[in-house]
Amino acid sequence: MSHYKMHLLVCAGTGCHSSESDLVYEMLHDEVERKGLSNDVQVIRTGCFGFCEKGPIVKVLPDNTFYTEVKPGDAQEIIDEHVIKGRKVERLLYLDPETNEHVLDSKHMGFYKKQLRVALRNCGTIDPENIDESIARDAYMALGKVITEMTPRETIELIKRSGLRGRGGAGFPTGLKWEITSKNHGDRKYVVCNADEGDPGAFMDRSILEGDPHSVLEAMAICGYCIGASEGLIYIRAEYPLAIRRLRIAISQAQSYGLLGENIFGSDFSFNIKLRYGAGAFVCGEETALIHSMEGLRGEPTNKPPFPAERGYLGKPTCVNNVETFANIPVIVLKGAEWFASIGTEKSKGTKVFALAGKINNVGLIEVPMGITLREIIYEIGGGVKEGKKFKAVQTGGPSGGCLTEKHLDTPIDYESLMAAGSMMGSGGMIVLDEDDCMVSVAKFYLDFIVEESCGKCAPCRIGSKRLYETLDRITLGKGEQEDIEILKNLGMVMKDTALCGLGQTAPNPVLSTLDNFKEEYLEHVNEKKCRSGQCRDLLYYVILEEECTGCMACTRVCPTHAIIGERRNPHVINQEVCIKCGACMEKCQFDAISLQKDYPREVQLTTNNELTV
Amino acid sequence: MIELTIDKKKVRVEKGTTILKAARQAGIEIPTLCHYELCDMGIENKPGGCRICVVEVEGRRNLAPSCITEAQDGMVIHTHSIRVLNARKTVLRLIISDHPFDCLVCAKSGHCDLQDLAVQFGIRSQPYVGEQSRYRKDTSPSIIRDVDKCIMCRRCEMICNEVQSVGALAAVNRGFMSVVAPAFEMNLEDSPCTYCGQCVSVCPTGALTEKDHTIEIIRALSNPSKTVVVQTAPAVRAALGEEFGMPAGTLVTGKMVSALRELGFDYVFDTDFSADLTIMEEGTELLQRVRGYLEGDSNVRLPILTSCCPGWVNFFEHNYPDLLDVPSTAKSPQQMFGAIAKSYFAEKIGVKRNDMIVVSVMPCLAKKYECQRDEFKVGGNPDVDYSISTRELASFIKQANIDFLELPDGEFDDPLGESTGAAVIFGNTGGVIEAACRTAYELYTGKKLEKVDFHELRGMDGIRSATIDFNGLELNIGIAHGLRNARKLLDEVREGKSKFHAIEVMACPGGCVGGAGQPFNHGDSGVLGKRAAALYAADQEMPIRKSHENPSIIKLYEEFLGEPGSELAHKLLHTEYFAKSNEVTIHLQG
Amino acid sequence: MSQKVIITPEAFEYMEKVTGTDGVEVRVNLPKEIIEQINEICDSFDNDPGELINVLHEAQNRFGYLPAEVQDMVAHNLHIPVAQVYGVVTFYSYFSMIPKGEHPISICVGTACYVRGAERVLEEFIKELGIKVGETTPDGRFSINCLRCVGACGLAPVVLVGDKVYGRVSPDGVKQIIAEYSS
Amino acid sequence: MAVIKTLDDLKKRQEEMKARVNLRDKAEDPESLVQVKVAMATCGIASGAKEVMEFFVTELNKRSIDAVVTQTGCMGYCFAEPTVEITLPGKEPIVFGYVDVKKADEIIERYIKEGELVDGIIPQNYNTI
Repeated sequence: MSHYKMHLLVCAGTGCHSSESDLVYEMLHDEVERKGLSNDVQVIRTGCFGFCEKGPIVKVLPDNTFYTEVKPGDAQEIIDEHVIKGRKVERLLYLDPETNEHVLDSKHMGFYKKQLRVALRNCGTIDPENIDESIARDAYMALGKVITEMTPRETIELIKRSGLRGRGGAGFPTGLKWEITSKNHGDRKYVVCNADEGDPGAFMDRSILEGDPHSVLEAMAICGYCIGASEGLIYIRAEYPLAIRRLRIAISQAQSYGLLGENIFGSDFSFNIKLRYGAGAFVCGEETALIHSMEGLRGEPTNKPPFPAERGYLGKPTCVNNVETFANIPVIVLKGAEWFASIGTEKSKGTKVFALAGKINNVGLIEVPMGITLREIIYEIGGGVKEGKKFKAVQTGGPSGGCLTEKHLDTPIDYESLMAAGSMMGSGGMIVLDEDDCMVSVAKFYLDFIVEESCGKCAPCRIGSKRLYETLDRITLGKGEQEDIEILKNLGMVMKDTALCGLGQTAPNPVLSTLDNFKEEYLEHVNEKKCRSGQCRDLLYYVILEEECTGCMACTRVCPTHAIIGERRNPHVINQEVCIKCGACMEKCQFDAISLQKDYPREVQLTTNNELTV
Repeated sequence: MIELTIDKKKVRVEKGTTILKAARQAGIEIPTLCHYELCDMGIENKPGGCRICVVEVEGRRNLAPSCITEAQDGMVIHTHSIRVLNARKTVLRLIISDHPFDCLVCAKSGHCDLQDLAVQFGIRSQPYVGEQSRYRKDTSPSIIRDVDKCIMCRRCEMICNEVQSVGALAAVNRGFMSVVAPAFEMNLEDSPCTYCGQCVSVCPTGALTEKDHTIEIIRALSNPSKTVVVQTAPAVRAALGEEFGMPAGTLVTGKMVSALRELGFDYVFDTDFSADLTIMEEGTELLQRVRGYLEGDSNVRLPILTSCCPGWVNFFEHNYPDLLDVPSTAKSPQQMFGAIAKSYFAEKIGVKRNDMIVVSVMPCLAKKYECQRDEFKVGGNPDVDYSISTRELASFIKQANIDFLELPDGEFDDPLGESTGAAVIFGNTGGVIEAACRTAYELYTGKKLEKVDFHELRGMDGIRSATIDFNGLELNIGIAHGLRNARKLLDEVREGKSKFHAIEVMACPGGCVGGAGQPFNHGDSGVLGKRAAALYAADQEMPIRKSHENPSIIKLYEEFLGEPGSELAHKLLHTEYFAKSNEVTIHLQG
Repeated sequence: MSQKVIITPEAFEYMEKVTGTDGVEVRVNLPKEIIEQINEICDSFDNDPGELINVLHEAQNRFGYLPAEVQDMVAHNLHIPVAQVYGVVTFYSYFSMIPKGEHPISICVGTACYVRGAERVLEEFIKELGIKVGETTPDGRFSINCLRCVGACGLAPVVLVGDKVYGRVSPDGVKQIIAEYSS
Repeated sequence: MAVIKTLDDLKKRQEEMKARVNLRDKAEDPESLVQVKVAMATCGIASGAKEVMEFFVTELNKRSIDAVVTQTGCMGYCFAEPTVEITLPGKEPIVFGYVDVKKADEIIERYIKEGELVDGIIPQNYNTI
């Protein structure tokens, strides 16, 4: 077998896939063949590199050249220049937004410098559709070690010692969960992988499944070995066709190698994995709802206890873990609990994958050690706020989370600190907001999501989230009243206290946390009818600039509500009480005398009234 | 046993007890809304959805729903702290904010659990205004669905699926628009609904109510050209008093008769009379089939199934269209009564069929549908014109400002008012088959039955069986109440594995005493037992306790029908069944 | 593997007699080939009611949507009440009882797309096509749907037409996208 | 495809497959490895750089030296082609000129293995890209 001198890794994650990375792959592949380089150059489709902002990505190894926004047409140049002549195609290199210089390799990109890839260790490095590449990168070694050298008890102890906590949201210690499930009796037990990543703006689970499916399959088998289950189920969103395809391939390859199936590694242990599909319900991320969905029912949560560890799928003890949690398991087994526990903070060990999005330069998937500060994430990895705007807040944890503001920039991020700040880890979505974002509107956006995704089983969530949304809507429309703030607070607290499941209990978080951190914005909306970001269109005011207005009367004629008053050749005034903000006057004015302002023009209003009464 | 503290009181309870029940043991009644329980029947609804019953458990992050949270040893619980009260009131206000404000004109006003809670919590203002969920109103012959008033307690869904296995109702949609409805939100009439009405009897609000026919009866009574005849079902007399504040299990037969007379009915008769008639026909059919079977006639279908319960009839028409020849062809007592009243009796008093209005007072909502079935009409004129429930009668009596409690005991009119003890137990599960056994025994053996009470056929277990010795002939009797139980026996019949010769089925748990037209039991299953006991007591006190000894029945055969099972009897007292599931058609309304 | 069958309105004119596994005869307003396909799907999941969601996925893949008659047949085969099937279909947003347009347009309204202006893009599509979210144009060519995060957050706001992804869509670009498909 | 029945089976399989990805493993942390850059512009290829590169790749692997062999563009020493830049971990890069297979062997044995300087070093005043 000849040694490839060069590897071209083409990202085939959903993000890059959406921008024709498949075609890029084919063109590169064809070009390599045409130039007779097939023995020297290997072109591989891999999972996500995380740097989705600038996809499609092509990475050249071993020199770590990082090409961004590669078009199918660029393939020839890459082969001719870089592969054959050894000259990097400069125009495709990542352009550092700060220095405005092309970065020669990924090692020098700020985006990667602070990252530590554990769960994502193989994403973007291997061909996820080829089990051999996974095996070469230690896949199933941990399973083999556990089965041949360790007892279930020892393995559970190892996971417990590592300090790994559930990456799906609440952060329950994984080892403890396994221990409880292993101790509960049942003629059958199940391992369930929760891949129902419904948090809008989070896509780490999908990236892991697309980029490194075997790490999850292996971990599920390890879990099965520990708790005494021989069947695993992956509950995955039907909206992830690529991940589903790769999982199917991975499962069948693992089966044909005997790494899944009967008597794995010649032992008594057998383990099989099946896929179950979600069908578009956020609430199914909640484990009891997920289990009901897998049973063919409406995905409505039920009270805990009993926990799934006691009575889960088909009434049997069931261990539900999320994708990212599972992806950590094999490394912990191979590198040891102590290695893992050395990363992170006192109570939050290891790394966490975040999906960085919103008003940030480097949108993408990042994996960082717990305890990193928000500042490092936003300014060093994320490359700062887009268009040099002012940072306002980061919404973490999606609809269940809250926002972190400037004052939290230097707080080390872990489960506890996020909770303390009124947010939560959630699944790891991180949406960066800048000065143009209205925090009331952001809260409204999340509540809109909750209203749509509430299952409707319990009254506080079914009706409460609707009322929260309506109250926020009133405020953004300028119809808010002082009592509304109290209503939001009380409703929010009661929902937290009384809702049936995690979704409902955390649903008011976006409201409560923005109220906490940006109360003045709420008050401005309510009292001054002002939205400082200008995002609430109903709180913008058409105002005629006295010095520009020629008094041509053109605007008065187009105004459908006769809101514009004024004599010919004298500056006109808009009566804000009557104005419906259609914008017709602004469109008509030839003198740019009409502007949109954020402040309610009280003075103007007064004079208008006076004039009216005269 | 575990010990916990609730509102500073120490309580010792069995492990596994919920906080709600532990509190009850301590004499603390935590308010509930979606929770519903008939513990004797093993019926319980506790989705934990309404969150009214939340309590504060020390050391717990959020409030705990007491109806589904198990009490733990050493728990310290507060059921009325400020935090709890605020949460309860807020949640209650939220529920009310998505509920129509038409309490004054709501059919459920005065019996509404939500209204009661609003009163209990002194809700005087409604700060949460916003959109209310709106749905199409659906009227069927028996049940009206006004699901704007649905609070998603899921009791109806539980009853319809878990208890009755009818599956007409399910939770549909998601979130704010979620509601309990038939498939495709089609009309109940087009669904597999059996009109058993159990959903109505458990609905805490006015979302599910019976179709009220009181006004038609008032019209009939005020029409001088009509002769209005009323019949009252056995179970009504054991429950009507509850609506006037009398304890459950008070038998008010006499007062009921007086009230009906005061309301202006021309003849006050008794469905018990036609119950006796049913036994004559059904008992004869039973013996015929058993004899045929013993003689080796392969065309004979056994077991024979009782057919007096219209919810049950609807159920097998929907679900067992392949078994339509199994049930007895005998009509139900209500319909037998109508058929006899509008033929034999009308002739007797010289009133034309069309000038006679037959009203029934029933513990049942399916009867409203039954009396409208085409096969029970002659030239478009129904044998029974209107059927009202026990609740409707009570309301009618109140509207007519009759002081029910002070009424003297009246007597039923003759001849359709005479009945036996066998008839009055029709109201209980097992009662029909017991009555049939009393008669069939004597008819089959020719001997006098000494032990009239068949205790082996009584009780509240969902499925019961007994073997009755007919002087050497061992008859296997099966009894089911609640349609899920019936389904189990029917599946055995379909598979040819049934060991029974005769099976009695009642759709409602407890039989007619637990019928959907009875006063609401609000989850007190003791009520059903007391009503049943009252009917057995009434049987004891009757001078005649076997249907075939009813003098008016004997006279009816002599004067009019001839023999049980005669041609005329067949024409008037027997019916046929129609398959309902063989056409899956969907009528969607825009 | 049978091919994809489109259930047209005319399909409902048929009436077929089918015998279920319980030996009960049912008549359904669907032609035989569609009934056979539904039976095949249900059989492939052993008519197990626990597989209801997988069965519905498969049926929707095959027929494009889940008309009442299909749900009825599925309920019959799995021996569960059709109300329960309908309850499941209406619970999950992935299932639809309305046929999608020839070119289904999906607008991502996930958070990343939202903060980058997906709402305005959606409004523009609604305005241009004159239909609401979840509806199909009368000529059956387009339908509008919202979805939450396709994971292409780097391209936000994202619009999908069929499988094709359009990234960084601005309200002004909407007309052009529609024009690509209206010939 | 052979079924994996034991942990050793798996390890064997991994050994077989390692070659497929070892380049990627190495690229993750090139600073800790020996880095060999062969100038592979037209001038280099013409003077036999391809064979030299081939030699480095196979021989380093054979001799169990963890190294990354990459190609680079013209280093500007066309007169001395083929040129090769060697970076030992923690050391400054050194460029060798007129490298043929024989020379390459010497570089591996003496400089890379032992750290001894070998003839043919070109003084550097350039930056590679």
